[in-house]
Amino acid sequence: MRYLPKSPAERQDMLAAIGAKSIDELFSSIPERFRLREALHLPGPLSEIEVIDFFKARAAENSGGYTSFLGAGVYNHHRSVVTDAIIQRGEFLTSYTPYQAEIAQGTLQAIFEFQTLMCQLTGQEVANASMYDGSTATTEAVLMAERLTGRRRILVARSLHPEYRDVLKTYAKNSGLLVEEIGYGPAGTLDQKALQAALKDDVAAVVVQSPNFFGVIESLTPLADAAHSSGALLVTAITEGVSLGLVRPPAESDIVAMEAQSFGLAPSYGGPLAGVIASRDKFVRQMPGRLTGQTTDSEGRRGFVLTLATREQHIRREKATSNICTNQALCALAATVHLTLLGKEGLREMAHQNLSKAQFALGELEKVPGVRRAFDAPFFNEFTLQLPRSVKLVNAYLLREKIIGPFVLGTAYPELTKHALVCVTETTPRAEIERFAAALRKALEQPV
Amino acid sequence: MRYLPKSPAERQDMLAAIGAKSIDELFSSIPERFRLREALHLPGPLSEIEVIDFFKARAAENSGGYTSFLGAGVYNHHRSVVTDAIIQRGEFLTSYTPYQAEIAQGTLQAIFEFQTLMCQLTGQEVANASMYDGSTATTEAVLMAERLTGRRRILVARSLHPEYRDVLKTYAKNSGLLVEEIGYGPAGTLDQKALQAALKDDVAAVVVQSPNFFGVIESLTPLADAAHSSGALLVTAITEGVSLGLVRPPAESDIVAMEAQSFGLAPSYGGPLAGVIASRDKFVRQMPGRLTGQTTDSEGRRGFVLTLATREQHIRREKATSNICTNQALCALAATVHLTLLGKEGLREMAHQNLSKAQFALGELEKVPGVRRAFDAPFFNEFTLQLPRSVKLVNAYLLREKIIGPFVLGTAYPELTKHALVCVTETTPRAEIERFAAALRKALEQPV
Amino acid sequence: MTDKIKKATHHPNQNEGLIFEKSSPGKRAFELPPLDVPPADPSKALGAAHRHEGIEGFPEVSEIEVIRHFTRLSTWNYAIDLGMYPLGSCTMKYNPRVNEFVARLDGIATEHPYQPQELSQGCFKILRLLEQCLLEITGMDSVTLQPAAGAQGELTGLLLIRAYHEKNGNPRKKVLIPDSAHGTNPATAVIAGYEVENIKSESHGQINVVKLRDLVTPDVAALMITNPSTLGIFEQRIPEIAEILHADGALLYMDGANMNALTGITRPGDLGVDVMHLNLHKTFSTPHGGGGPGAGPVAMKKILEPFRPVPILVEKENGRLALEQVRPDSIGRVKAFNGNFGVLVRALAYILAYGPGVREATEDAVLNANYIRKHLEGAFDLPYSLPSMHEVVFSDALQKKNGVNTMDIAKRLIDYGFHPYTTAFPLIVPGALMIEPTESESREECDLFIDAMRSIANEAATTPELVKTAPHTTRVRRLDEVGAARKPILRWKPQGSRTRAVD
Amino acid sequence: MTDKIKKATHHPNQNEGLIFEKSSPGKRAFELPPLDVPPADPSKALGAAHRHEGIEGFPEVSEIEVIRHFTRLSTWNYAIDLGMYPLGSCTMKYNPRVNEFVARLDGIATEHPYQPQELSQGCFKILRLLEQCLLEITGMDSVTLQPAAGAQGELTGLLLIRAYHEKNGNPRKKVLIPDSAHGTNPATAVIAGYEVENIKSESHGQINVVKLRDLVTPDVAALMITNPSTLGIFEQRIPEIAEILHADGALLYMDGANMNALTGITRPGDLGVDVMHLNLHKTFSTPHGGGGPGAGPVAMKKILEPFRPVPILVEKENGRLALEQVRPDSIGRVKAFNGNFGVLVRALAYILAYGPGVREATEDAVLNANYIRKHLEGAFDLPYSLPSMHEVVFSDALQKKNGVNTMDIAKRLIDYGFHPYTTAFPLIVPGALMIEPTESESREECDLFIDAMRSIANEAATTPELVKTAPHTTRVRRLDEVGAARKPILRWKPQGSRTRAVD
Ligand SMILES: Cc1ncc(COP(=O)(O)O)c(C=O)c1O
Ligand SMILES: Cc1ncc(COP(=O)(O)O)c(C=O)c1O
Repeated sequence: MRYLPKSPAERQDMLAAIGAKSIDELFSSIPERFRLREALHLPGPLSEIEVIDFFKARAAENSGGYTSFLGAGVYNHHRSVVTDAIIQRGEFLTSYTPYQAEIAQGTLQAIFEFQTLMCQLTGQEVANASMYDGSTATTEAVLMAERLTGRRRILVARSLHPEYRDVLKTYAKNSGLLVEEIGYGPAGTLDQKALQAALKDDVAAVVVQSPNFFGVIESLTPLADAAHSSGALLVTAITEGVSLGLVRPPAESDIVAMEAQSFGLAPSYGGPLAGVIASRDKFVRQMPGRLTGQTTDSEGRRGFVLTLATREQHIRREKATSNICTNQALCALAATVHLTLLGKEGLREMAHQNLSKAQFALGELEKVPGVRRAFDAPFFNEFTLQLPRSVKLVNAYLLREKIIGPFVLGTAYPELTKHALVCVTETTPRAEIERFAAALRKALEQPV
Repeated sequence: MRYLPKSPAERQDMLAAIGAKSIDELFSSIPERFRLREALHLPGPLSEIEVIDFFKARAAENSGGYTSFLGAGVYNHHRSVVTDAIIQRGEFLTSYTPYQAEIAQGTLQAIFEFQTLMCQLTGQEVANASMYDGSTATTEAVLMAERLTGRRRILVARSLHPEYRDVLKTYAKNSGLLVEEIGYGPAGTLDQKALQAALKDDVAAVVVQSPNFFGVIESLTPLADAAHSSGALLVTAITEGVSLGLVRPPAESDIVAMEAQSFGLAPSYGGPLAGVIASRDKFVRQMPGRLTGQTTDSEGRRGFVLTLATREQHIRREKATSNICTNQALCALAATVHLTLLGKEGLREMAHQNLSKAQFALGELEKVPGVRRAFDAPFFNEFTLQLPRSVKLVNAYLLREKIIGPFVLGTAYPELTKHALVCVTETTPRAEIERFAAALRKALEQPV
Repeated sequence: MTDKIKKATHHPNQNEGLIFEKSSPGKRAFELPPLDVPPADPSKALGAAHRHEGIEGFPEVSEIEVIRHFTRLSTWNYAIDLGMYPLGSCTMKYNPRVNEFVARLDGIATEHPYQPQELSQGCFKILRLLEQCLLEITGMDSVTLQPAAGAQGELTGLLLIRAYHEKNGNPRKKVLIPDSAHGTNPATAVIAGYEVENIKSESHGQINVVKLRDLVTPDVAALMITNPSTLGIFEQRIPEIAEILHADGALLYMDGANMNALTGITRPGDLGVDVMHLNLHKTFSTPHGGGGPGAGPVAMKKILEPFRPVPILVEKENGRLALEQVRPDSIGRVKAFNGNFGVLVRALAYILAYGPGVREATEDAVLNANYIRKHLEGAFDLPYSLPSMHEVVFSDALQKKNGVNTMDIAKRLIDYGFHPYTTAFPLIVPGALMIEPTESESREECDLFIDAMRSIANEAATTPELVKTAPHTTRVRRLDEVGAARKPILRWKPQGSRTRAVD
Repeated sequence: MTDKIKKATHHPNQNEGLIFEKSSPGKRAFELPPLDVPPADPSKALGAAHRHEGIEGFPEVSEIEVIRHFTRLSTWNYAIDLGMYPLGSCTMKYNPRVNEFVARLDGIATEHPYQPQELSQGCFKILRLLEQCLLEITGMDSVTLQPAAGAQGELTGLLLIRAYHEKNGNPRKKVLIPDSAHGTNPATAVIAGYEVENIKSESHGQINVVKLRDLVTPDVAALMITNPSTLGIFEQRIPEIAEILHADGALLYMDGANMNALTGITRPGDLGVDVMHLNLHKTFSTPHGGGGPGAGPVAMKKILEPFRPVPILVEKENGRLALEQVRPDSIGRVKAFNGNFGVLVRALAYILAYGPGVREATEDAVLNANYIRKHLEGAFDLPYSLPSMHEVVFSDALQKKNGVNTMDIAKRLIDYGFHPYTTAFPLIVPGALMIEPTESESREECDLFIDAMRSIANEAATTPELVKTAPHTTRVRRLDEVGAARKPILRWKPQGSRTRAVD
């Protein structure tokens, strides 16, 4: 049978050594009547070649051959084959959480480097070893703020990713948190007046995203000031990490919840991605998730260990800062390798290419009659367009042109059915941008 | 610049340490007038993504989407992704010939295992670490026979792969060897009468291939007897190693020259492949190529080293058994991993699938009016068909049906312009065989 | 190295500092294709948000340095690909390479979660088939593939239970959890808004059914049980336990981390379990990757189906599959997008490779654990003597007499060429040695492990210092964990205080 | 491990027997899809040729055992991916990962050499572009990509020379080869049917042009020169040497193994060279893979073009490319099919990545060699003091006084975490230390190497035994090579005499 390293004779020998007459005897503690009498009805067994054929057939039923203008939390960026070569080394791929530090220094040092990179990117002082994704990182950041402030009201920007808001609500429901949403202004940024009005001394956190879900960049300093002045913390979510190559880091935020997918992770239909929480040193003992720390061995040599474990479920059980155990370690390693490959200049250049292409795309698309930019705050690689008709209809037309059109904002914002969130990254060729503009023009010329 | 690990400042520091004013100074021993004044006219530099795009574009100009019935020395067989995962480990991929045994035991033990596998497959006593490919292995086997016998006449079967014969002639030309060809009989096997007639006591070697170029299996015992009775050696070339899973090994041959491509190597437009020479213990000191031997270290532990190097060019220079230095080590490693994955039963089963599919294909194709099997000796996964018209014309028709037709024997055998060498392996789906038969029928129904 | 250590030997490996310590301005590795549109002016485009300076301290290194850095680091790890990794409760089994291959295919790894559903039918079919397989394996009625890991599966499961009780008028207050449970169980219960009531295991390691009857009140929402328990023992009275709970309207949650003992042999659904999670990164062989990612699907009975988290995969009338984002009774969304899709792909690849033969994997896993138990009984104390399933838990009681504890034995195992077993739990066994070989270990590897353990038992008696100061062969010796936590250094800093690197 | 060894440290690694020793009947790894046609009866189909029994001793193991076996083995190797590998003459530079990726693409790795030419245009364009790049780099007129490695390139080159002379009426008798040449040069000359006449290098390491004049007679077919020589010294009088040869109708062959010193700086074609080979697995970074595969294209002047081996790539009138299999004056075929295509793909990928910037790689290679030379002069004897190009050759003369030779120093380097330099040649330097860092080494790695070498020089003076018994850190110590050759064991045998495995 596949993957099993025993010959029939070896099985018999081992049974004999145990003193069991048959394999079934080993399962005698399971009441007879509950033991399956027939084989499970599962497809297979398939040989390696058939497994590959099966998934190739499924892959062929997906979106191959289309050009996409989707972002909205998952981004297409160039990735190096080097990253994959590294994370496929069995030593990284097939090891467990580094509980036994002496034979896990590779993973531990890499996590320490990841934590450092995340701090450098976000302008924060400490970062953890990863969370499931940006959505749960944001939620856990809010729970952390709750613990830090002892307050329970949470003000969340409506311009935070709709699915992130959903996840927060799922978790909040039974934690006694009160989640309120703050709208956006005409520039697409958080409605500061509404924020001021809602801010009371019972607010644990103000949660914003930047660039926000409409693509526009929030001014974090006034938001931080406002939050702080009422004793609340500012939690900033970042879904597009590449922006940090060119956009000021959220250093004034108290907690940053970031999605690291843009750093070398494939979209993979939405997972596995990798969330991160970064914050201030003084808050570290309320952080969720694993942390690697530097220390020395009995002979004084530098080494790394998992540390501050008293925050975690395996030590603290019901008093833990979070229930997270398995995280997204290999994704974090991929991000570490990817960012190291890009380096200081490379990340900056990648960010600059995104910015330039998005600017170019906006220019091309604005030339299409009836199309206008919806919000005028600065943006990075996503922007919101207002179209003269429903985005869904337009997208249906684009699809026939082998273009996957922009994200339909109307699905999450009923007031924005004619609004489309366009994403353009360094991977989008100029010619495709131009083709998109031309197709959009044609789409809008179609009789409705 | 790509792949260079120095910063501009480091270069300057290093130059200063050397005491050179500029990089140019380091090249002062090259006469000024020969130093290039302008940059080379080369395409690039290309980024990693552009390199990939370039080769993907070239790949798209090749044979994707066609089903092929070609063999003729290069075979499509299933390969496991495990093999690739192993040979891409940097420790194997980026090491040199294992001259420093203490830090090359991985490569050395793997070669030792390769040598063992090759002996087991061929029924020979000793095998080397690899030659460039089957064609040069065959040639080197002949040169080895010359050294062993001190004779210079070589009788080569016309049913030996035409390109192998070409290579042999190229090498033989200046080595004073006389190469004569022996024809084939109506069964497609070597013409034994012609062989008997040509065999004199000046013959160093009789060279045959089995399965031969027409796909049929030679009876080696009478050939060996004939060769031996006149003091010549029997050299057997094997182009399709998978046959050895089901076909008697060439144990009665004195030297076996094998192409190992069928053991997990991609066709790769014909290279890199991997040749092997296997022979008898008593002939080992006349063998070309590297050999790994078992030994012990200063503490009595088993270890492996390159051995019998006094045969080789780096020690013996003009008296070496061959000029080979770099060989096909990584391909040999791939073959080792592949054969280990397949194992005893797996190789047998693969061989059996090839045999079964080829038998099935012959049955289907023989049903096509006018098509007949040309030779009636047993075959493995290739067989020769005689068609009612030129194979070239038929193939042109098949191509329109997205079928790459069989090898056109007429290109190498002017007497066989209507003969086609059909190859079917375990990778050829039944439905494609049936489609081929149907297309062939239609092709032959076309007006000429 | 002494003669008795057969499996490991020394080898020089490469030292390596932090990547930041190798950085030098102007070095580059990955470069981008040239920009094909006019370059934007960032200060103009971004205004005040523009970050003028580069990121301080960010690495600047070349490609070969990246390759070497991470390759060298990798060689400091132990891994399944190198040898036995008998971490109890973690199910460190072989991770097939073909699964990595298929997860990276164009058309799989490249898909965007918001692409049109008509262009996602391949993804949907993968999800649907995996759902069907997991239902068949667990004997449950419905499943969600959303949760990212076991702990999130637990939370999802408890939220389903909560929603169910709420729908019935009262969410209830408490969740019962045996003292042998994994730490995520109680931690999760709290997030779901429940109080935890720990229940003490019986002296033979099972739940005391009589006492349970008393504990189950209308306040109790559920019991979270691990089966086989973390002692590796099958809870024989589980159908009865289910009845007790159900009689009072409470539900039975099963932590399925140990499904490697049951797959193909028995089905939780048949045993009375109402809801459970699976750890695909344990039982279904998706690689642990140094800590993750995983996936924690939750399977449930019909009564809980209405509450499943969105999105939900449904079959349309035209036979096409679709994701639904809104369901009136749903607990909502537990994670953005569509679960850890890439992990789900690997798990399906694993199941397809075995087909109904998954049963044999279970058999071999249980065979290995019992074989090891048989050969180590006597050398180590066996606190619970009921039959072992896929893992066996010893204690260090015999070695403690000489001052040697489970962690010392674990560290000494490293010298013998093995990854240690789990030492951290179950808490009910003081000084636990929790050994789970999985089905992936050959007899040869099991025998070497047994030899090593027996040899260490002997050392603990004759040369306890040798064991207490282990490991002796690793590039670093035992690390100062107390110091690390007291004055945490959690990131590299340009002028940070540095201790010397390994030399 | 002592404090001075900064770069290496100990780590336990896994022992592993031979794969045959792990075999057990009935174990399987890779399985095939089921047969979809009626099974053939082998005895009927094959008759007497049918092998009834399975292959004796052939391994029967499982997939995880295969993965572990080869993964464990791999960890016993040193490699470029782990650190500096300064084997002189071998040009162990970084092997870019993207090259491995493109060589494995569908449409590249999958192509059959006999597929129709209209379906091979992608392959042809790759070959054509590589030809053009190599011509530009070498300054030659024509090139063949057929040879599988450097040595086969040499043979091809000499056969071209022979064909040229033959065409002119007389193949001539002798090939002149300097005593510093690589062993393949004389070995090849003999296969090409020539006698070898060794020429002694001058005391400063270059060819004595005056003496050369006497040696060049109408019997001489060619001089095979390596430039830079294996001493790492540029043959300054090469244009003059070419003239001397040409005056007598002889040709100049250049062994291009050391093109890493010249690429982008000067071109052999401009220096008067008539024919040369390139080692793509050296200069153009295709991986050595533990010994191969490589590729040894041969570039030549117009006069040799008619003799090129088949197949020959030509451009058709319609702009399409095609392979020609027959040419009247061709030396014939040197290898089946179309060269080591997969290797050629990698080399082109490398060239495209640099473009004209290959010059900078050359510059860094020469910079590194000179930096090392500068810092080791004095510590080691420098027998030839002319400027070094890409490599520097010291001798062990200073250390010999204490009984320490180049091999001892090399073995001691292993303890310091480096692969040794080349010790085996050039033969004109007794006890040579032939050091070629390549451009791929960072300054940091060069500095560590210099430290290590200076430290070893010191040890050789103060504690020579330590050096003479090195390496001290490897899983095996020095191996008995004499014993291995005296009673060769070249394969595993079921009942073969076995020594104990490493423990
Ligand atoms: C028994 C048990 N329950 C729950 C978990 C938590 O699962 P995860 O790590 O996937 O969150 C684990 C594993 O770590 C476990 O062993
Ligand atoms: C100077 C020199 N010439 C020729 C060769 C032979 O090249 P190859 O090993 O590719 O056959 C080598 C390398 O080994 C060499 O260093």
